Amino acid sequence: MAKKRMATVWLDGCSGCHMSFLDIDERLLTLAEIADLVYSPLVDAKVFPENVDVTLVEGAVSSEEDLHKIQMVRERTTVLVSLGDCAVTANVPGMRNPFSTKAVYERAYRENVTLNPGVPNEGVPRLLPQARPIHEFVTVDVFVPGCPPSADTIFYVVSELLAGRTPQVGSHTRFGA
Amino acid sequence: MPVSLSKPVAPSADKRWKIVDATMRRVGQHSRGLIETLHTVQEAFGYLDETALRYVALSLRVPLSRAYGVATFYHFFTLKPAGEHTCVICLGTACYIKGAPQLVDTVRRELGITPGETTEDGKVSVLSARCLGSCGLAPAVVYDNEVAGKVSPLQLKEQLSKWGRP
Amino acid sequence: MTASANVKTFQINGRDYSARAEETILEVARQNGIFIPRLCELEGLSTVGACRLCLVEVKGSNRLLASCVTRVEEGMEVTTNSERLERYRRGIVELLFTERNHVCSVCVSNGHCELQFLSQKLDITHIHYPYRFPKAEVDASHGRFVIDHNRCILCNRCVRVCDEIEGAHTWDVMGRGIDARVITDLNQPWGTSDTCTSCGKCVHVCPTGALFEKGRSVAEMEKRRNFLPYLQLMRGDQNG
Amino acid sequence: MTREELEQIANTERQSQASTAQKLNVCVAAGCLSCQSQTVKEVLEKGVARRGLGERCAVKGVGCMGLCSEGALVSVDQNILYKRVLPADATDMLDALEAGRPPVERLVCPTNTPFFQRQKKIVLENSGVIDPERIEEYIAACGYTALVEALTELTPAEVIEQVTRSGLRGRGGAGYPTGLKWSTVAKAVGTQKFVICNADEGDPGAFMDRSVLESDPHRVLEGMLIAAYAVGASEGYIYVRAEYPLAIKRLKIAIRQAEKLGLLGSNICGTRFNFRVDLRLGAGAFVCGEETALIASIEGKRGAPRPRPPYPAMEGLLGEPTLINNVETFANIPPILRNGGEWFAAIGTEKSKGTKVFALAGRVQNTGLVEVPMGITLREMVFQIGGGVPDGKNFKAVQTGGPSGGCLPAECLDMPVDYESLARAGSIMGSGGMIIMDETSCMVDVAKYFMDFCMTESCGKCVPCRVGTYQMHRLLETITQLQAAPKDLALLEELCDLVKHTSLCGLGQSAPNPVLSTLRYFAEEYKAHIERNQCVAGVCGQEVHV
Repeated sequence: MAKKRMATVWLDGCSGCHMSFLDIDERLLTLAEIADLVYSPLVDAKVFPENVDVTLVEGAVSSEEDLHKIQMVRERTTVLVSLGDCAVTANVPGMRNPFSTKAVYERAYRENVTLNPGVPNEGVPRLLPQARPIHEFVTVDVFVPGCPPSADTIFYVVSELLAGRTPQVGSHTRFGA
Repeated sequence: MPVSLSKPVAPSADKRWKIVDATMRRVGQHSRGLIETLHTVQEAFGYLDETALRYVALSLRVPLSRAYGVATFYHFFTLKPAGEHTCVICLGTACYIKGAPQLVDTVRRELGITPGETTEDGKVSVLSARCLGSCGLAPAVVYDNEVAGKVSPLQLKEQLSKWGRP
Repeated sequence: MTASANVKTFQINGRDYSARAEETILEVARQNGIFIPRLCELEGLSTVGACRLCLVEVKGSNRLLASCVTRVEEGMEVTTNSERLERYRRGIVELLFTERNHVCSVCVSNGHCELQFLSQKLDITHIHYPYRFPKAEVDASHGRFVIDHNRCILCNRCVRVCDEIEGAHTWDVMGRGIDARVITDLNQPWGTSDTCTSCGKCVHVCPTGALFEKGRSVAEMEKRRNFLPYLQLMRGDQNG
Repeated sequence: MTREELEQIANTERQSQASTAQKLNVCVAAGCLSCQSQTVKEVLEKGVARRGLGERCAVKGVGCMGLCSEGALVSVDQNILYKRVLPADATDMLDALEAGRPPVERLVCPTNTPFFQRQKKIVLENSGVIDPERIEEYIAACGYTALVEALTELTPAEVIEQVTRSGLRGRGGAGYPTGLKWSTVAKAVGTQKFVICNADEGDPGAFMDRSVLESDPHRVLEGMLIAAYAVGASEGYIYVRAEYPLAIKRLKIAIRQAEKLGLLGSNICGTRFNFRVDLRLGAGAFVCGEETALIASIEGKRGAPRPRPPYPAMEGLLGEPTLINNVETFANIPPILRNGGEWFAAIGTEKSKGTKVFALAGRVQNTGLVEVPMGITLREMVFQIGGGVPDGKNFKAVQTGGPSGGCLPAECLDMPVDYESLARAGSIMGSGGMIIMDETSCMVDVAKYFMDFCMTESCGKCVPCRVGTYQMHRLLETITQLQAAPKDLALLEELCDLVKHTSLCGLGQSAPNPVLSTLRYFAEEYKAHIERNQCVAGVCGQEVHV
């Protein structure tokens, strides 16, 4: 049987979900036997490839770049997994949502900055008005809430998916878990 | 909290408190008379401020938070003074399909406010009504208690600019 | 009236039960270990039938009935769980999540929250209605407690416990519809309230992290409600 | 007050009316008042006095004549109707009158049209005929005879029997049988009972109750008195919108007059029956039309409904048995008692008896107030009585039942207007607002309008209504901004189902109706908005309104 093609994507999140993924420890080797990690912040690939079987997405959709990325990922992925509370609920990145982006920029680049305060106008993707969960932009196949979801949960979900089964997520994790 | 059984004293010597007191007597100083009393306060003072709410609540032995909850539940009550002039745009169904939204737009363009707000200079308050019951005259607007029927955005604009002048 | 006339026999989920006539479906279900979700109801407080999570099907009624306010009747056939009820309950819990900013991961009640618990119990892994992300205040003016409106679900328990048990009636609800929120006294900072006795009952009946004790960090706030059945028991003795 | 005394008042009044040969009745109900009818009346009065016509000519203010779009209306001797009368027209009118010339042609409003001919007036029989501020005129028009007869000759059970036999159903919207409601309250046990008149007319586009209260307030009082006698109540409230100052003023006058004549108070008509009525002003909350919310409001609380049962008939105001009926329901009672239940039951259809007052408004030639027998078709309502759609536009929909009702398309026009037919078609009778829409109205926008209304009026107590109406409104907004995706429509339908079946009170349970009915009959419009970013009516997509 051909190896499955797997990817992970990091949008607006703290990378904690990726850390939790790495926490599956030696079971990484088990996964490596059945799947190739074809794209991830953890590997070298620069471009998200075509024909990915399973993609785990961490983080909310917060900027124009995130939006562009998630749409591309969706097109090239069979099973899209919304991984962690930021992807599922917008979570902490969403806490800026009651405020205007202008206020957010001011806060981040002026009020809290002592050296050369100023809002950058290049090199940083433009913020969307609000950070929102990814399923509001693209169809998501599996939701795995948790902040972060435990390593066990992630391993369970990924191995079920790679085996072609539908994981029963609800009993393994919850919002804020 | 110290519980005082004596009747609270009116907040000031303003004669209008006598009218309020009369209403409270009429309702038997009972908490059931809260809404009736608030109507009287609003009629006498134009709005319900904290002083009035506190006085009425203590007099009728209604918890403060309940008085505030009631005052904000009913949209007829306002906690802020109204402008010199008021303009009520009817948003009943008949008015809506006959052009009330354009009147709201006109207000927004001309005064920069939406229904429920008062201009910064305190000249004009704009309100919306659920239905004035003057559907035969749709769209209807009430300028300072005078109902005007079949109002066009232009007519509204003229009236507003008339008020805006010193 | 004879004692037997005050006892009703009826069915819940196809099994026979009997109860006193004044008991509600929810009470009987709870006594018999049948789980019916609810967020506004709390033993010891009056019932308001507001959260709509405890809706059940009753044979012969075309409406769903709130089990917290529906008394048992002779021959009643109650269904507490069905695909339809499950769907509606999920919908209601999801609506609550969209209404304010429930960020479980950074909540003092994480792991001890009734809303979060229900989301898991109902197998909700995401909210498919759009979030509202309103601006909501946090009032930390009180010496010991905090109200975080981001996490309030307007269950009204604080209002009821303060009025019915403590007798202070510091809390109430202002405004209406989606703009409604709980207030202390004349919508003033909690710390400036003259009527609050700082008893903390409101904090402990709150189903979420909206009301909590100062000095608690994420997941540290556990609610204690022992006082409610105790008070209820004492009052029952007095009346009986 | 005895029957003889009542007759005497009636006779004196009739004689005084007969002594003036010509009667100029000026409509001073709210619609015409905003067309300067008060000034018209004053100018006419002055003119009559100046010309010395006082002997043979009387000017008086009367209630609503119905054709509100043509105000100010003035009738002469009940057979000539002048429309669009301005104060300046008074001279011409009086000239014609004085010289015995034919009426002033340019002002004459033909009354041989279906608008007037197709109506059957029971509730409105005195509207536009009597001076609402004089009890004598009501008495001269057989007023209070039903009360006196009930008190002196009928037992409470016999009164209820007549009402039951009449088949009258609640005119507030839901159509609950009135006789059944009365007998429930009559049988209920309590230390005291209450009768409440629900005059918190809240549907946008409905002004029937206001008109009845402004035009014939005593009729409502008499209905309440009879009800109180029948169910054994001694206290009553009229819960009326604070937005109706004229109705409030006239009710106050009416109550004072009735008290003075001993028709309200203790030992009414020399019997042991006591009844007191007080007004309670609503304060701008649509939800207070719901019985339990209305009771909470009368008790001085937030108008939040509570779950039923217990129904107000068993546990209502202050926990006591309470009868709540709408203005129009009470207004039907005196004629039912005067003429007997069978007389009333002979009018209308099998299940919907009597007449119904409708407020016709929107894109229709004749806007105003009409009373028609139940069972009339929508087509007759719109095209005959209403005179059709003006400006050469095409009919698109008729909305009944306000925010709890629905929009019915052309294919429903031949449907009879009765409780069951309207419900089957996805709308409701409601309190009687009937808004006609033409092709310039976008049905998605109309649905959004009603959802905005329900969202703003939701009391916020129960979750599905509080948050569900917000979510539905947001989705409708997205659709009307031409930015929705097909999945949004599915979400909308799902929310309709949720809110309809799980909300605590009628407001929430019926809030999805305008959406459901437009989805049912105008699905194509939703599709055009979503799939082709197109609004055929040309309403949507521009600046966001309201």
